[in-house]
Amino acid sequence: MINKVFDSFDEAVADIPDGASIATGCWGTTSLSQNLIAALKRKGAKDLTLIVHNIIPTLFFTEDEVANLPVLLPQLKKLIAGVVGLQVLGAGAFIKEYVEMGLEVEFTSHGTLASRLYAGAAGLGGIYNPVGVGTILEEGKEKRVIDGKEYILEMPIRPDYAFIRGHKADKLGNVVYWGVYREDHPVMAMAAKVTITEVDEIVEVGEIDPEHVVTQGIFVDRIVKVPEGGLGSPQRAKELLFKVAEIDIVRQILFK
Amino acid sequence: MINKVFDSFDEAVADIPDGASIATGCWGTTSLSQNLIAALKRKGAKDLTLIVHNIIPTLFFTEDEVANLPVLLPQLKKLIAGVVGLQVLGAGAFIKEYVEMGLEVEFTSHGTLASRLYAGAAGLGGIYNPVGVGTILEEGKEKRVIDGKEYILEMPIRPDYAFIRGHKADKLGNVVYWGVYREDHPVMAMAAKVTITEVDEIVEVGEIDPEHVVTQGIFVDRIVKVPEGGLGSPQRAKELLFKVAEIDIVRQILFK
Amino acid sequence: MKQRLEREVIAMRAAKELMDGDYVNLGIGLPNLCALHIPEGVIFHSENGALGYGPLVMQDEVEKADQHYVDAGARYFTPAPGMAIFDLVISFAMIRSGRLITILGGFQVSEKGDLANWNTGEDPLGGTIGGGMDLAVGAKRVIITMEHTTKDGKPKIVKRCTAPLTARKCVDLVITDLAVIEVTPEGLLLKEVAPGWSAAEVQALTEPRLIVARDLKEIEL
Amino acid sequence: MKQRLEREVIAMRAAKELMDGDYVNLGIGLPNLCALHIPEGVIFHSENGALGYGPLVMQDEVEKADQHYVDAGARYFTPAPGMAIFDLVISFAMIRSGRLITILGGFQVSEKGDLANWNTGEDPLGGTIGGGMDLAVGAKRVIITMEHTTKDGKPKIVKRCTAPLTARKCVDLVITDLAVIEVTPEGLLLKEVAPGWSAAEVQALTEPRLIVARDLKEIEL
Repeated sequence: MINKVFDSFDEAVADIPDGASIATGCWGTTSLSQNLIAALKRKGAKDLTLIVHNIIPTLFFTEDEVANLPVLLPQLKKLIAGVVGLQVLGAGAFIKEYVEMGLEVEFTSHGTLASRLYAGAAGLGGIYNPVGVGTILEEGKEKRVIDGKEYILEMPIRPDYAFIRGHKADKLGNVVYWGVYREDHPVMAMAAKVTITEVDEIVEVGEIDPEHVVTQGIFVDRIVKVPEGGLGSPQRAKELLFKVAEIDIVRQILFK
Repeated sequence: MINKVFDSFDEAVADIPDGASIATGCWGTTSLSQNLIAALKRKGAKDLTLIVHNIIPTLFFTEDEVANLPVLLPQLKKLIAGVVGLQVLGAGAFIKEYVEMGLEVEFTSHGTLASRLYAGAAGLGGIYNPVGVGTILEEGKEKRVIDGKEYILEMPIRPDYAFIRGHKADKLGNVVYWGVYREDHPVMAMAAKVTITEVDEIVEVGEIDPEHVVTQGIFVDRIVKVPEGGLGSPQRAKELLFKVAEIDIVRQILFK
Repeated sequence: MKQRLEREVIAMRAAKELMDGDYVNLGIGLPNLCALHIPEGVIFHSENGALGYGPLVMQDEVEKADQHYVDAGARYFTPAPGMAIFDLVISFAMIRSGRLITILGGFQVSEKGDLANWNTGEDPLGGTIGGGMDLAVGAKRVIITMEHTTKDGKPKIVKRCTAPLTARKCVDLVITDLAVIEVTPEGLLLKEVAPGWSAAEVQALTEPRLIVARDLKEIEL
Repeated sequence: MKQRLEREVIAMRAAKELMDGDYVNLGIGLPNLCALHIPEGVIFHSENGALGYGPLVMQDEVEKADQHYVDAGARYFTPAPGMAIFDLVISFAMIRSGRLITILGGFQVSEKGDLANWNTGEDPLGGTIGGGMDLAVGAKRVIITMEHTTKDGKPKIVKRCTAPLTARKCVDLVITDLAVIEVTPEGLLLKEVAPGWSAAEVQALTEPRLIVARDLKEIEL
């Protein structure tokens, strides 16, 4: 059996070259692959393209508490995203300085990103997409009327790497998620050339029911265990959740 | 709570009009929705379009033992399929008489059918597909070179009805499968306007783990329980399996 | 100045559009206020992959929050029997295949049902697209809840949207603090007015011409 | 007449192309014979939604057959630890995203690596497309196992396929009862010959010109 289990996050990202494209999940902090993000920051690869549904700054936490996507901003050449920042905080204000220094931002709708990743996984050359017609998303793209309805030609996405946040993986790379860990990770794993997952637990082959596997081992190349109580761990998340609850402004954003 | 549970298969298909399109699974007999097929035959709706990965005659069984897709042939105007018949038995010989009487047959590759159903579910207007270039599948279709590679424009499929063979459904319509029951049923349920499922067991809401649901209730409109020991039941399948094993020619096809 | 409906009341009126068995996705802001008034049997959808979940965790019950259950608006939700968790490919097939009703906020709605609700200005960084465009295009029914006019009194129901569009011809119904207006092929149909308001008074705060329904009535809850 | 390799031996030679950690999809017929010779650690894929399953149920052990576990060729398989069951959208993403090696049968292979293996004639009803075209286009590596000539002695390795195509320029390696031939940008490279056969003898039964490898050797198992 090929060994897919890596002992360190640094090793797992060691071959990511300058200019690589990376897809990963972010919907709140739960679905972040925090250890891989931190390792990629330490490695310092440059001119990266980051493909995410959302990139949102972490409020009130230090980088040691939460390694969120914005820590990678200095390493990015391009960002493909559906949500950049929080509306209540002036949306993308936090990336303005990078945009002024040359960061290219490609906006997408969430559903369009999911479909483009599927197109990448299924080997499609392009898709006629119904979303974005008449909006800024159609700028510079081919449009076409099919059966009386307008569509925009969108291109497949095949990231060089996917970072996926799993709950459990067996040693063959079969992954199950837990709640919002799942997000767009299954299709990112399918579309990417190399998929790296960080998981709460690595289990023996056979411990995951064949009917319950969500991301199959064929799509997973490297597995690293999140250190217990460490960055991105469920224990840490629970602590931070109570810390958030003590800060009024965040409570208002979160619970209203 | 809306009641999605129907007491009879005849009621569940009662509104299928002449001219409707129906997608359903067939890979061997296990994944067939046999009771829905039999009910649709009894109903006798005409000029139907049938969308399947495979349509394969059942060997050595009576219609009472197995209700397979070929029983619907007299009701079809059009067939979209990847495999028509068994190669060892002269492929599509069993439908030749219907073709001569006007049945239109549209061939597809299995993967292309899956992608076209996904396109239907995601509201896409078309997809550029890499499979079929230089083959009979490109005839009459637009081709296009994207990034130096040729693709064929394939159209989405949005069936009027999907028949899906589930293992368990809860009363909200959340479905889990069992082995090859799954096939293309999840994407067919997503793409269809009305989805009808026949299942081994109907369970209470809450009995299926939220992480294990494969087809979500929003995609399922009608649920009917397979009669225990009756057509398409696991008990019946097991009996027939042993009957197959006693017939040499079939054993040779199945086990070689 | 005449009294307009409270935000809570707009939400209550919007919630009346839903019934047992409907699947609904609520946008952030005003639409979310509907959650508390929605009738039993309505099933909630969150873009990030949850259907049929239970009540949101409120401010005074943070001990109930589980970081694995966060909705698309970053609020903690509780699991409920019959809930399903899934990925975004499936989630957006739910949205785009016309099975959901969505209640969204709005900056502007045009007389043709065009919607602008993601960005007030021209700077793309000044707004978030997210799943809103998918909902506007894909939902079976798009209901917009918003104030009838901007803070400085300008109509938000306009002939042509000046803010960047979310989607064209997508809105079915607009519920404001003054009126309930249906988008029809013939134009905007004024169906209900806030108590004490006349059709003419609502028209005065609306840019395009309104068709007044024969059975125009006061908004009822 | 000189002896050609048995089908079983072709299968054994093809199986040598696989190693621990490879994912493989075997076509029906000759390719399936490889299954028994494939080294440990190779993981089997079936188009109808199974990965990493165990041995097929053999003719004399029908009591082991479970109707829920049937592969794409309608053979019963046994579950194995680490197996995964999934739908066809995922199954064909596995195939099309270039992660699988496939061993398929062939009617004809052209000097450019075009493959014809779904239909011998011109009648579409005379063959089955199935997942074969997806495998030929999408797999990381396409290995064809077939007899070197037709029953009446005509070459199956041809300048241009006359049978309906499965896919263009897709074949990487051809393993026949006479030779192992790699498809290269320069043309067909003859790498191995059956014991007792010379390059010239193989060439005589092959339509396009073969490039003879400098280190041409006898097929070894």
